[in-house]
Amino acid sequence: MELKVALPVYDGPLDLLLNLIEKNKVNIFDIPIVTITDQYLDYVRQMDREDLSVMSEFMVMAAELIAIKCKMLLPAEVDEEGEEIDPRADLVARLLEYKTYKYMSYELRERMKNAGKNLYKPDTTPPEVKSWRPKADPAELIGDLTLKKLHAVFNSVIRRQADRVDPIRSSFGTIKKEEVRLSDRVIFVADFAKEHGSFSFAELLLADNDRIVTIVTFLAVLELMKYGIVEASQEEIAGDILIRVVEGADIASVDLESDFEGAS
Amino acid sequence: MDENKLIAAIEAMLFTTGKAVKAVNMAKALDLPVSDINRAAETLMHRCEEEGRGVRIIRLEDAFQMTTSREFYDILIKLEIQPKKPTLTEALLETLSVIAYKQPVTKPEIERIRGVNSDHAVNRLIEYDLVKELGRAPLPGRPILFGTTEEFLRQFDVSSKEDLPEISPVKLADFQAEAESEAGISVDV
Amino acid sequence: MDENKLIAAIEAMLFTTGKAVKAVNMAKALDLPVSDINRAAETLMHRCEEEGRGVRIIRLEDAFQMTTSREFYDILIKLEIQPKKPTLTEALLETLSVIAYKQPVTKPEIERIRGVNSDHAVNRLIEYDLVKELGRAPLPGRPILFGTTEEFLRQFDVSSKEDLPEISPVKLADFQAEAESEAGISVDV
Repeated sequence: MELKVALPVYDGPLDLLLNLIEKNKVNIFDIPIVTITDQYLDYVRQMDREDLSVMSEFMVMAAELIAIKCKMLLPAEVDEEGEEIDPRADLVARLLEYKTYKYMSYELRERMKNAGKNLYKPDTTPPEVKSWRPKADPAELIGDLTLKKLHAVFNSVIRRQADRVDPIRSSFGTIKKEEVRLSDRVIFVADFAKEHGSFSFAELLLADNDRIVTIVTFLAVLELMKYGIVEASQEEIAGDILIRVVEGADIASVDLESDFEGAS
Repeated sequence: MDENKLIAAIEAMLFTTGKAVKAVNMAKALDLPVSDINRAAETLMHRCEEEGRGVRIIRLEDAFQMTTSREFYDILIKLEIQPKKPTLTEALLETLSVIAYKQPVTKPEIERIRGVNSDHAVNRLIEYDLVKELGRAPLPGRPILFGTTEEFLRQFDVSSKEDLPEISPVKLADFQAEAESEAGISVDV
Repeated sequence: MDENKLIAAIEAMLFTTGKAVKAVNMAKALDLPVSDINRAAETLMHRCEEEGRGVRIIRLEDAFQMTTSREFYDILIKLEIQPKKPTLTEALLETLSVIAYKQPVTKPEIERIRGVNSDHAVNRLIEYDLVKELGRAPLPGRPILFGTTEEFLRQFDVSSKEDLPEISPVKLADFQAEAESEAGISVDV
């Protein structure tokens, strides 16, 4: 039976390297690359090979170490100012950066120990305070809603109703397939976005609204989000969706016509 | 443990639980006689009152509780309402548009048009003083008729009032006829 | 409103909600400038410390919260108050430290610094409410930017992101010695 030795566990290749450097008590700015590389490879050889993703991270670093070792054997390269380039420089910089954060994490842990002694209190706001509702200010509520907009909303509601219970159409044997193309809606939304910059989903639908158009328009907004042209946010569940053109996004950069050809 | 520290410990216990805590339980936690707890809690109670702090200590049988000083209720309400500012959601806007253009209109009619239950939306619009009850429809069950308020009209341009259907006796009669014929339709469906 | 009453009002709000309350929200509730709130809250903060009360006021960015005084922790847990404390592994702490000091930071950047895949660590930190998404970086692929939460400030005794413990060379040396002794122990085990 093979004797299993419990290997110390490291958080990654950088963690292992730092430990080797500390164990060998060598200067991080002058790493004896041959010794450290050998020890590193030793460790990796003993590692459990089952977790390939972890293993591969250690292997990448092994390759880097071997590359540095080779470069050390060659005549030194020089930079524009004629200074010799130390092949270890990048690795040293990475190790130092990693070390800094690692050590700060110890400091954070200390703080956590202390802060953990703070105890808080559950919210005990009385129910009558919680349920109190403010008197709404109609002026604020109406905001920039105009009668025209209200009428548009009404028309869309009526149209939706007609779609739902259309006594004439429902007596037909077949229902005509509505042609709402995603590409058309993407272009429509993109144009709307170009013109308005920031708008709500409801505004987008005011002009023209039935169920299929709503769904496809929503898909169009998702497409434009995917392209990073617009971003959307929703303050509350079932609230209106606010859509903004992403700063610096170039609508013209997306080949809308060809990308959405046939996608409907 | 000196008196001041004992009082502070009680304060910490009453704060973090937020509930009534039995003196005997505090005594156990502090390993002190109950009489010490009672005395210190009373001192804390008086201190909160004398110094006019935002919190008070109340005694409930053999327990103590930290509570908010009553005088700050109004402020708490103002703090609480900030996140839930009333707004016209899409559902409210839709309902408002149906009421505005179909008034006088009954709730079943609103729901028939919107296709969804509109109790909540109608109640909210009434609360917001945008919609009011106009009376009852001469229909079975005498359902309530809803219409828009003066406040609603004030908020829009007054001159645009003509754009909205007027609530006139003629209109009400029309509505009745309409409702009856609709009732006929709904039987067909 | 005189100063004492203002302080009491703030005390009442912080006590009742038990949560971190933004100075700007308290200002709105009291109809006072934010600077007044900040000043009064600071006064309350000092008063709690000087008088050695059982409660303390902490600052979390632009909010204040009431908490117990740490010295009573041992007594309070005897009252069967279970503080919820996630245990953070080295990997999580390391990731958290990168995010805290580098925020806003993308996952590829975290992974570059740590040299390992950090999906799991970041997800776990989000689950613990210590890290949150801040938005997206204007980079190819629009990667998500991560930063710390209010809960992070609370759990690590930091009053703002700018107030994190400084990275000082002296400390680094101390930690190095510590790390070496820790490494020694782990080898023995």
